[in-house]
Amino acid sequence: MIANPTTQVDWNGIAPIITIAVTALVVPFADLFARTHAKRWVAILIGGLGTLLAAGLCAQQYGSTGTVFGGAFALGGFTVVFEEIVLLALFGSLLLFATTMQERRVGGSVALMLWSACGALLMAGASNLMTVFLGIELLSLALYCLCGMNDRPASRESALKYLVLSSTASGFMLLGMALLFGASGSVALSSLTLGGLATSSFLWSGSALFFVGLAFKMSLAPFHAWSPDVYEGAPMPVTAFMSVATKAATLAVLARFLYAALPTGMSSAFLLPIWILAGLSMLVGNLGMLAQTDLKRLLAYSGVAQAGYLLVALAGTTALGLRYAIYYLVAYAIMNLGAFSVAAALSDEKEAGSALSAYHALASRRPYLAAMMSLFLLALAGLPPTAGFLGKILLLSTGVATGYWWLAVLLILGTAISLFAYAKIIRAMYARPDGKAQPELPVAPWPAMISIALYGIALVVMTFYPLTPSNIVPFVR
Amino acid sequence: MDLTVLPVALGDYIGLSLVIFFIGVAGIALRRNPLIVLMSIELMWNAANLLFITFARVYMNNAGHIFAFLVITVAAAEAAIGLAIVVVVFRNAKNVDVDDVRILRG
Amino acid sequence: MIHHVMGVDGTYPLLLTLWLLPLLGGVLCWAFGPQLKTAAGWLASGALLASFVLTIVAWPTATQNLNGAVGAHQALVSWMPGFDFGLLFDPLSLIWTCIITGVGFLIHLYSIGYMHGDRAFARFFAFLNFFVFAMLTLVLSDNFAGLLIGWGLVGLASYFLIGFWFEKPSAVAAARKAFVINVVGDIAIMMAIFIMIAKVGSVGYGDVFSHVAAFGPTLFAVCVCLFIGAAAKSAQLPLHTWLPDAMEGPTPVSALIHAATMVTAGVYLIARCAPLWNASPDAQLLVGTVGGLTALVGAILGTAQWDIKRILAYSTMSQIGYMIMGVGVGAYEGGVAHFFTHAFFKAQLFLGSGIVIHALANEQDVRRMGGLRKKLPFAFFAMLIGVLAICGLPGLSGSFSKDAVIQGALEHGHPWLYVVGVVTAGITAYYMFRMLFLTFTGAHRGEIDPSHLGMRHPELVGTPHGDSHSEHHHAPAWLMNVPVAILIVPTIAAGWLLFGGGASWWATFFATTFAPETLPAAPISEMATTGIVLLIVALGFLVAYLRYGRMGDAKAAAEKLRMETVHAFPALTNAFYFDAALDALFVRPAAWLGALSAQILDPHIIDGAVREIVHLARSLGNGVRAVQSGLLRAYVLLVVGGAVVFIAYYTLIGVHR
Amino acid sequence: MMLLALVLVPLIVGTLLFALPAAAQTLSRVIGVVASLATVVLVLAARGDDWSVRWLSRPFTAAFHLGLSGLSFWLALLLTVVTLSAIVACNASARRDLIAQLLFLEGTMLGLFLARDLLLFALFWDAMLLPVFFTLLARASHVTTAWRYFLYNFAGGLALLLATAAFGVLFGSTDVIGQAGVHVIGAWAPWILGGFALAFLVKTPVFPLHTWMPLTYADTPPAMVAVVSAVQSKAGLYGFIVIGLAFFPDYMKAYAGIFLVLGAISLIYGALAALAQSDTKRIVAYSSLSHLGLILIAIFSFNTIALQGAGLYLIAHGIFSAALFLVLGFVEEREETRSLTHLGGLGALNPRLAGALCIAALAALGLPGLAGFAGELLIITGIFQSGLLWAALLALIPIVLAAAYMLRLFQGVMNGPQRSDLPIRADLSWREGIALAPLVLALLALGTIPGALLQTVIK
Repeated sequence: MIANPTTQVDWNGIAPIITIAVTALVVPFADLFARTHAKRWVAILIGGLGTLLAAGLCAQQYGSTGTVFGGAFALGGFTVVFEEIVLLALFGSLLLFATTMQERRVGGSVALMLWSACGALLMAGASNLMTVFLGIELLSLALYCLCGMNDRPASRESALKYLVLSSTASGFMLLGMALLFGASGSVALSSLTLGGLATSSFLWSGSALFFVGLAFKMSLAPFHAWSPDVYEGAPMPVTAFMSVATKAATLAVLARFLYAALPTGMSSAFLLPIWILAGLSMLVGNLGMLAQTDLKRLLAYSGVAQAGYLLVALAGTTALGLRYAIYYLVAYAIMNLGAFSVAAALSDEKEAGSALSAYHALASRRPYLAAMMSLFLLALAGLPPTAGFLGKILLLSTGVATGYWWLAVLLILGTAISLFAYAKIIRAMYARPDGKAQPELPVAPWPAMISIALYGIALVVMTFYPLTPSNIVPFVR
Repeated sequence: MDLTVLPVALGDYIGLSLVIFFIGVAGIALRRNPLIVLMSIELMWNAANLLFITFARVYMNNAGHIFAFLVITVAAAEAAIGLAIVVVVFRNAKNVDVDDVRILRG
Repeated sequence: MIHHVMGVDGTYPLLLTLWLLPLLGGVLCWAFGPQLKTAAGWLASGALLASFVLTIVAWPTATQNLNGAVGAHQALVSWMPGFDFGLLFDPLSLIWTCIITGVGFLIHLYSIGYMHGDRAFARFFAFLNFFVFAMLTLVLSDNFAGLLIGWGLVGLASYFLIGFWFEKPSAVAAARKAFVINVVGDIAIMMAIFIMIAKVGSVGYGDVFSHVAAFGPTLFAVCVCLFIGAAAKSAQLPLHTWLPDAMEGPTPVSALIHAATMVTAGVYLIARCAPLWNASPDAQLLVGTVGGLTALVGAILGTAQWDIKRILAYSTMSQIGYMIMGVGVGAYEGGVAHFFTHAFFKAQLFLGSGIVIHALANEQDVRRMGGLRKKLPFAFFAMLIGVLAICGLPGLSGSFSKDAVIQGALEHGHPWLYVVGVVTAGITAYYMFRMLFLTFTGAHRGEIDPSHLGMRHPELVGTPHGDSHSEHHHAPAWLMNVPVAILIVPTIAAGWLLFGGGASWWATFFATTFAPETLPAAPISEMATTGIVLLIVALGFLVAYLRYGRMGDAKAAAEKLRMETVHAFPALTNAFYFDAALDALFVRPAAWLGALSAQILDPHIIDGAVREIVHLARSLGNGVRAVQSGLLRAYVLLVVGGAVVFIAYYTLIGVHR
Repeated sequence: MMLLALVLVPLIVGTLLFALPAAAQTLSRVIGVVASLATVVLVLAARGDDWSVRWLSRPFTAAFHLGLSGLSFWLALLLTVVTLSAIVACNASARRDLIAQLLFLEGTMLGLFLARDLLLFALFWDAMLLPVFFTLLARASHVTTAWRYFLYNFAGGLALLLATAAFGVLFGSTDVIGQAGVHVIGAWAPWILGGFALAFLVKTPVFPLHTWMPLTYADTPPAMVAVVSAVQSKAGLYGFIVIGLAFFPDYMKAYAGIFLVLGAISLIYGALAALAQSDTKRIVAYSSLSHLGLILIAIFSFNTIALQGAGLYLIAHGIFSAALFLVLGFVEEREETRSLTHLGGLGALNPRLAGALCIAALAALGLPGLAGFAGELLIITGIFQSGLLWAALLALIPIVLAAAYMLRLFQGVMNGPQRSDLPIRADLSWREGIALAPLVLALLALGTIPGALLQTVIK
């Protein structure tokens, strides 16, 4: 039901979102008045501060419960965790602007990225279909523009592709939402199955289309086609943000749908297609990585596979599974951001660090970056001593425990395939420098270097202190 | 539920919106002019709107109406951005054809 | 009836010392060779002399008899239940120890002269001493595992010494061959050990011999396994092929290892395992037969050799055949006695030949000798005694022991072996005198061109080519002569220990070791046997004399020898094709299979499969990329298709739920 | 705590080495020697210790649980001693990175052998691949080798991972290694065992999963391959003993046939292939395929004598293969070739080098009185006792073949006429001698008085 006027509006609940939105408004003005050579850092600084503030505000709400705006936005641990992940992605991506992107565009880009972060935050807490839609579209619309922010034709092309495909997918999702609304007579996720037609096939076909939309956003095969092209075309910070924030936010919606909206007694046949998509993604994503020459593109395919991994944890929709999904999501966020940070550290406005050829014999020129990059790649491959390893174990154990052993096996298979691709980069980095004169590498600013180190440390520490948010599930409903 | 509130059978509304929807889908999938593609997208979304309105009526629940308005607003924004991007992409192109944009592949 | 409490337990420092002294000497020579220089020889010899003296001093402990426990038993270490190691010093091991240390000492002394000026002088003595230690370990061990350790170590020592001049490819090959064939023997003994552990649960002599019954039908298997080991070590058919090649080693080595001691380890093993053989007539028949055949074949092959050391090598093989025959059929005293006497006269023969070879600057081919009686009178004398002894001239040591063996074969009911023994004795006389005549009588043929002697294929007669050790200097002659002179005494006298049949010193000495048995009187008396043998021997001598005794001047002799060489039986010159057979049966197939696995299976079959899998993954990846065509509308279709499938699935399930 | 230090010291020191300038080779060697010496001391001091900290409580309980007793102790001792020797053996040209990687290898493998928790075991199992992988990568000519090594072993590692997860879920805890009475049963158990077994077979390696091994052994720097062949190859067999025999006894027995056959094939196959090699290091590589096949058979004969023999032989093989690879490394450093067709006649001018190679080769061919013999004798005795007559007979053949190919190796390098085309270099140096001394002494000691080991190695 929609909120009646008497419901008093709880602004605290959406304080983080407001903070980000305000920051998004401030950044362009600051950009206007900033001196030419300060624009880059001014934008990053303000954006970063806003993000940190939002993160702080967000953290306070961990304990709170209930919903605001008449059930439109849920509070509590579940929302907070995903919001924090989104903010982490935002902060990490903002740092990438330090080296990439022409200075004059940084201000606008940062503002847009903040806006799309707003969308992601909305999705994290969205507890009815309208909020979901609003969040997804806010996220996407900003990203369309961000994708086109570079002068390269590839960048514009990616924007167009993303726009058309994403809007199409949104169309399917809208229709699905309409059918779900038709099934229950309500837009609240929590009461989807209560309405008169709950038993009708509206619910089923509606969910089907809804899943299609989510699968597209999570870039699950076969709805992944957009991601390699868009990731490659988009500017590096945008790719980084997209690869983490979109997945996180969409996973939040999906989890909420699976855990809160659906009755517990739902027949397994209802969810089977999603797990099949997961399996398919693991194969397609890992296979797709094999012959790539561009890091962003490779990570796009990797993202497809990783999305599959994430779903293994949700298979069987157990409480533990959700925790491990979140654990792995955090790990994934960190390793992805780490990889992109290294790439950015090797990049200039032309994003030289995006081509894999730039990594040949890196170890002899930038041993630190090479070592860290290897660490992140090992983490993506799931090797110790990284959170990727423990994450894999946790995913596998949920897969086995819930009886989805075939997903576990596919996970192993996919990992084996992925190793080719990841190790190929490592191999290139540790190859002996050949005679050819390499282009002079840019010197990355110290914040970037420090952030990379922090990512690395975090990955190692997470292996030994598996902090999964306990009692998260009660928050979902 | 009470279908008498509808002058026409519920099924017809659904059928109509599905028809519109798939016209839109076909437009996106088959037409090569980006502008028409954008219009087709609008078609899909509006098909959904129609369905929202219908069910809002069925359930006497104006959430559906609100949703529809929301969609229309977003669609406007989306169309604006879309046109902008199309312009940027095809600025120096002779003929406007989505099949020409395929630098990114593999 | 004697029961097998092996030795009186206790601590015997003497025993330990005489066992470890050679090891100490060896280690010292090995470690400080460069510093010691010639002193190494004296050090090594000294160690052995001390060891020998200690043996004599410790004699009483070996013969002590405490209610059935004969000799001394010294416990050492234990691996696990069933694998307890210790030393056993009883009459049998005493005899061997005496020979090993005594004759060993003389040969050490001799070597100081023979090896004088060799580049690796010290290392040679290190190896010799190490060999003695290993051999002592073999004969002193109180269990089969320890025996096996000694067994392997003597093999190693012989490997080192055969290949001592390791710049010579032929020497290297010979060494490897000897070692590998000996390993075959080792694993056979291991097999026997497995059966013992499985049946008795222990490898100690005492435990095994006192539970012979426990083996049941497998007893024969045990005996066969042990005998294969013995055959490999003692150059019995068909594992004898390494012994002639082993003559690549320096002559003292041939004397010590490949005549006096190591090659007789098989005799020791069987004598030691008398309780097993007594309980298994099949084994006795088998071993006796093989021994007899070996004696015969060795003798026959001896007649066709031109290399003086090879002649002696085949004679060794044949003589060991006698011993094996003896201990095999159950005439243990005889067999052991023949080992005892053989050690003296064969060592003497080898050392004598060593003097000759040394004098002729490493010429070993008898066709290029002749007429050396005047030049090397002492060598002639020594070798003459040796030849007479080996032929069994009554009164000399050889006759006593050999007749004992031949007679024993008959007494234990093996007339055929008796015949074989007698015949072999004749052939022995023939080839030994052939060697003697060719070497010492007639005219010297050293200056004649080898081709005129028919030496077109020197490798067939084992003449060393490529004089890699020609840097020999001449040592003071007495260093080499004294040991030989000393050896002449036992060569003549040692046999008299057996005089007196059952009442002889020898018989009484071994009364506690080998159960004295009462046998039916043989159809031929001992005296008669001696007569028959003497007759045959005389025949052999006659033939030898007619053929080689009077060949006239160098020219005629050369021509004669050339004809003989050219028209020699291929079967004989190829040693009855034993080498070729072993090669075709084992060596080449193994090499072929190895090549197959290393060059085809690994790289192509197995790795090929792996590469195929990788390739499959790659092509699938390309498939994924092909779908990623870059065409926007294709992507749309992909999404739409996926959506349609979804809807189809859900509506169907939803309806038929 | 001492155990934790034992694992961390090499890892930390190894990391710190990278802080040194790449030029400081001597310094890094000294540091490496000191560190590895410290680990040896720690191992001896910490025998019998046990240290545990909770790691996971769900989905199954796991702990950072280290223990040092029985087989672990001996393997850890072997590992530390071999590493010490290897680092001492590194000559002045050894790069800082190599020392660091050696220490990493030591640390990760110590973790593996000390781990009392399956999850920790799996972690170190994968981690110990990396040092070798990166070392191989660093040498441009050996990239394909690195590749093969990594992919084979990582595939095995993944199987191990899945098996571990399944084990944890089914049994509820992975903190089980070394505990009695942990028996996994049920329809899943064979599959879990299969997962472990696959990893172990690849690592050992066993036919037909061995093709990564000759390449790796041939291309890895001598110091490192000494450690890899001596200890890393034991990880699989160690796993079979502490995981397979302990948790899946029934299924091990049920499927013993497969492993016996694989072991037997490796036994013969390796020995035959070794006969046909001309690369010295490949000869040794194939020989260890043969030797480890024997140990596999021993494990699956479920016989006490055989198992104790296997324990002894694990250590013995570790020592002599390390010695072999080190000496062959010395030869390679001197003559710049590994091929028997080029080598020969070195013994005349390098008696000490010849002696060293000779002792190592003799131990490898199972010379009575050295450690290898004791192990082989006990193993085959046990196999025979357990009634596997065919296996026992089969196991005897490689002993003869070993004599053949090991002598071929030794004589091919040291004997024969001197080669004029080979550079003439100094004989074995004091440093190299010291590096080998502990190994040789251990071979003698274990060959004559293995009692102390036999009683404690396997309960």
